[in-house]
Amino acid sequence: MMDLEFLRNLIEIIEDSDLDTIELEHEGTKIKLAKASGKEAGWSVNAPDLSMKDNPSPLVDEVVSAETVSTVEAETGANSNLIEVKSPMVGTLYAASSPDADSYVKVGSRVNAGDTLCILEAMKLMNELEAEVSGVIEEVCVQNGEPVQYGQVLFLLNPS
Amino acid sequence: MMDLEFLRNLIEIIEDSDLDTIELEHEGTKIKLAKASGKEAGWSVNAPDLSMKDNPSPLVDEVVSAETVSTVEAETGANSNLIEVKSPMVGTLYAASSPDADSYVKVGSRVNAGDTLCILEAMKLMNELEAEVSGVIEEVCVQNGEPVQYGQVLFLLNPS
Amino acid sequence: MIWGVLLFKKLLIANRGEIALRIIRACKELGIKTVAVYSEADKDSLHARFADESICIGPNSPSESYLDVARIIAAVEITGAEAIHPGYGFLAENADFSEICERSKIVFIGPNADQIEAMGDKATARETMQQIGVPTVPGSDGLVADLKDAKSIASEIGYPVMIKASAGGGGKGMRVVQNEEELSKSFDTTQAEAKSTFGNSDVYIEKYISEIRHVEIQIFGDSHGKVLHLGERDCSTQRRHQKLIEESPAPGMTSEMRRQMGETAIMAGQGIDYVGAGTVEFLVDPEGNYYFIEMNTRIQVEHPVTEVVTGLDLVKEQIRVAFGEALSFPSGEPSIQGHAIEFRINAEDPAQNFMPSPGCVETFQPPGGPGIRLDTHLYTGYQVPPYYDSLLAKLIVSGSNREEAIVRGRHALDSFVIEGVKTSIPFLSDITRDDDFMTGGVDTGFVEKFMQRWVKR
Amino acid sequence: MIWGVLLFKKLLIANRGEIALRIIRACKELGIKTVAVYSEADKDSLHARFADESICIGPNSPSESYLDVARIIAAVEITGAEAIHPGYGFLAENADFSEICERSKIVFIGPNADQIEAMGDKATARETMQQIGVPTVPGSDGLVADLKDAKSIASEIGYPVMIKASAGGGGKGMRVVQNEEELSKSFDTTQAEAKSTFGNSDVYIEKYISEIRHVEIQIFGDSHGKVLHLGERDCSTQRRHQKLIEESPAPGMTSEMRRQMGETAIMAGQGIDYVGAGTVEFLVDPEGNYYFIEMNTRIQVEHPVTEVVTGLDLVKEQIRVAFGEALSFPSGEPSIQGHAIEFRINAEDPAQNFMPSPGCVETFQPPGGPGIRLDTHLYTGYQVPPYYDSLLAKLIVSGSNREEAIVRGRHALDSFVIEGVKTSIPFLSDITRDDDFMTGGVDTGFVEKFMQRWVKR
Repeated sequence: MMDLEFLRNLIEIIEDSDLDTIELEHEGTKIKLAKASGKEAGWSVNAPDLSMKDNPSPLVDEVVSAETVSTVEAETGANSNLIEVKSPMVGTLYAASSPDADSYVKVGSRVNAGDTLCILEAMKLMNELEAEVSGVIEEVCVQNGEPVQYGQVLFLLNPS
Repeated sequence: MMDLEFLRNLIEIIEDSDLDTIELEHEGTKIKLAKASGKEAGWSVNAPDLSMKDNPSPLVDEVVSAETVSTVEAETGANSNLIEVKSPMVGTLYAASSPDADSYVKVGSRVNAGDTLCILEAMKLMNELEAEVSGVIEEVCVQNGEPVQYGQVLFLLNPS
Repeated sequence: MIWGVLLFKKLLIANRGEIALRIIRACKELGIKTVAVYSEADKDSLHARFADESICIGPNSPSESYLDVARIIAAVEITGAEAIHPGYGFLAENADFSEICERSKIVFIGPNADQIEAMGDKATARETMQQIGVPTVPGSDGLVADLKDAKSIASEIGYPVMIKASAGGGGKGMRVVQNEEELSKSFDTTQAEAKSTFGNSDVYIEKYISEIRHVEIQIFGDSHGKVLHLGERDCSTQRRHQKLIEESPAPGMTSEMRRQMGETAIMAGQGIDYVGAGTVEFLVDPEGNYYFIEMNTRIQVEHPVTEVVTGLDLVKEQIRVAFGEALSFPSGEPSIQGHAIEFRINAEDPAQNFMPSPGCVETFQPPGGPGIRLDTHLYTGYQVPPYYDSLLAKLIVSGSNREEAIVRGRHALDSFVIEGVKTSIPFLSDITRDDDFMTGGVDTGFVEKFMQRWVKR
Repeated sequence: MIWGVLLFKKLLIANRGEIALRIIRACKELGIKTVAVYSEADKDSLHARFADESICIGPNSPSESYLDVARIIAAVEITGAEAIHPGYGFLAENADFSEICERSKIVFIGPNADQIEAMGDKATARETMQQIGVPTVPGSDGLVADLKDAKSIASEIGYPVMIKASAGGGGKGMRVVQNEEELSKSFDTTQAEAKSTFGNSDVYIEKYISEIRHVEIQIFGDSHGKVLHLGERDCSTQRRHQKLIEESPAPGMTSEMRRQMGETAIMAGQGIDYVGAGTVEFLVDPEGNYYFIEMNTRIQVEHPVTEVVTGLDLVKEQIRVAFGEALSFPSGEPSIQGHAIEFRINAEDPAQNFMPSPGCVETFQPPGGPGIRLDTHLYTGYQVPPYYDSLLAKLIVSGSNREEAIVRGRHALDSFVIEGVKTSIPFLSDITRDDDFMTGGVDTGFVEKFMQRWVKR
């Protein structure tokens, strides 16, 4: 029969991983390993649901976001301490105090806690978003004039 | 027959793991192990479904059967080569040729291939069920006059 | 507190899938205990789970399970059921089975052997109908013996003509020929095919009418001599004579035409002293002329369409009528409310020429909300076996008019998630967006034309 | 091919759960793009998935998401929606919200601030109704200032009486007292509770009538001055003033009584120039006298019951009427077909005094077949959040009569599988087997009595 040590190793591998299923076929030998967790809510991502065709589905965003984060982590290598600055409200982001003014911050800007990062407008009210910690702006995730949701990541900030 | 030691090891492996299912196919041998917890179709067993209250549900039988088999294996110890004699039809089982006659077989009876084990009646036709191999009757699973389904186990026979 | 009249105590359902579940539901509502029979392939199916008792009757093959009369009668014997509901397909229109039930003192929920035979053979049915004055498509009066006969009849009624196997049905055993040369080529082949497929080489000839619509009338007879009709269903949206979409009322149907066709269908039923649910199928040409084609002596797959617009429960009605009760609804023209459309959702891949797609239903998330009815035996984790027909679900949508029903159906199809097997859902959804279909009054050639556009997308 | 009149291009749904899905379905059928708003707890919910656009507006707490006017208006601004449908609950009867929408040139699908205010305060509503001649329950004409006033009114109308918070609703803020001693004890407490719960200590006093039934009339007004009614719903099966089961027609309702109550309800609507869907709630005593209690200026949870028996789509009607269209159905008495019953399925454990039971829906297998409608946001794997109300699904069953609908509901409940969270399904199923319920005409005290039997089982 088959090498059980190999199978144990395989199970360790699947348990330590985020995989759902492992299927192997080798010289007439087939192995399929499946995890209990699997299914839940996963269908919506692949759903052949025409109603979602032109829908920038938040669930898809959500699922993808996990990858986005890990991508960032991978890219930034040693430095994985980036802080996500999220929107505390729904509204429109303005990068500067007026159409003619310079942006409050751009990639590479050094900010101190309390500095204005951008303006968020909702119901004609302008709300200044301030940095909570000091650091350097590593990424600007939303462009001037774009709408933002609650909890949306606006900036990646490297604290210092 | 299959190497039981291997199977036991395999069960240990799945029981100690978070896996739901293991399926193996090797040189014409197929193994599929699924944990009782497994989602697929499992809901009917626990379903708070009043409609099933007085239903001797075949699904429940089916799910339980995996355990039943292992119980049998445990009880019979070294001898796990028992043959299940199954009903080839739907009908009523008669243990003897007439109400006054002795049963064809009982526990401990030695039978030869071709010996009558019981009579199965359907649509007024009496069908003699013959032993396919010789051996000793280890268990009589259905009593005289009881209805049987297709595929139902009628006797356990220890071949020799 | 117990309601209703006592009927049968126990009923066996000689079928599987959604129709078996449908019958179980009717029985539960009537207070009748149910016995399901199932093949080994169906051991985890809902009909086996939801019935009060379930009996495994054989292996996967239909011929050794759902089509095996002896096994089903044996299951009745060991469970003590008083009646059998055959559903549709399998043994539903098997005269021998009906007769064996009768001899065994089991109530068969359907017509007797004579009535099944009168309608089972198409050439005989045609003659029977002509005798009682029901219009039929011009063609051979009875069977056509050989090619010489066929040629003389075809030249008399004019090409194109259709050669049809007398024992055929469901779109099988028919061939259209455009001229005498094609007739010469096809006649023997059709006879040979009929022999090998149906065990009977008898064929007959009919005029082939293009731009035809398929409209059927639901009738119901009771054992007190009354036969009534419940309006029509338009089943013109067919692919190779397999219905895909059915609706009621038929687009363009007038109440006068419904009355006329209804009366004709009642005449057909009365002509054979029909008891139970029956469907009289007609072809309707663009001028509104209608011709009898066949009568189905069973509940139809598409019966829910009629249930929705009439508010009646046809399966419960079948059971009550088989018990000897009188029809529960009044004589006269039926009261039709709103519009209903049924979409047949099959385990087929429309992109691969509707190749069957058995397998595991990994996700099953049905649509809901107003005007949505779903008849299905699916659940998440269900294994669609490869041994039986590919019907997974019937989605029946209704609205106050045809437009509302179509739009509702479109969005219900779009939010219906079945994963693990390919289904006809995307194809049906696209049909609901098609101008010809939306305008209404498509003929039986519509799907072929639509498919040519669809495949090219 | 495009059907129908063009309405709003884009509509935002300021709600969650089944009603948000219900509104999305209506919009899809009307060709209106939808914007869903959702809290972080609802990021995987179907309303966020099925809408054309979805906006996260805040954290789990309703006050920072679905109840936060500024966040919802901001979501309208960034998506360019022209209209807001508030569903029921949350901001549906918030006059400020309606006014802010009006000022922001956003169409609020519901009445204007004045109409909401006229009906939002119960004492004011009562006065308004008395002025236009609608019968009300005997009680204080307006607010009761202090215990002395309360005593004199109570002795005038006779005990038992009910002390009700003017701003209360949904069963909260009301207390029954049997005599003057109890009144003395309870009056100040009720005022204090009203203050802490609703921010308003105003109370009034009404005669408490036992063996009362709760019957409400669905009305609809358009902007062309027409107000019509669509028959009644009986909502007497309540637990602590929370409706569990609703049905139409009401048991024992006569067409004469329906006409009378309908006319009274129309009068109530006309009295405030009402536009949109509204519900006028009445108490009906055993002699058939009826008294206005309140008017809800929104779509009700139980609206599908009326949809099923009238064949109309009330949510689509709301949207069309808000756009300025005239009512789509004719004047005069509504045409009611068959009988419909709604069962509210909540994430609650009936055996643990209906304790909420949030958690993961590990299995979701809905019932189907004839006469079954299901409005739900559930799916297998859905996490029921603990932050919002416990409604999981509305099962609406229909039949040609009440008996058929009840039996159908019973079996639909029994075949409805929800695992992972406790639900009210078994409790509702047992109610469908109860003699008093089956006989019909239960009063609002039924559930309390039933529960005593039920708990002892």
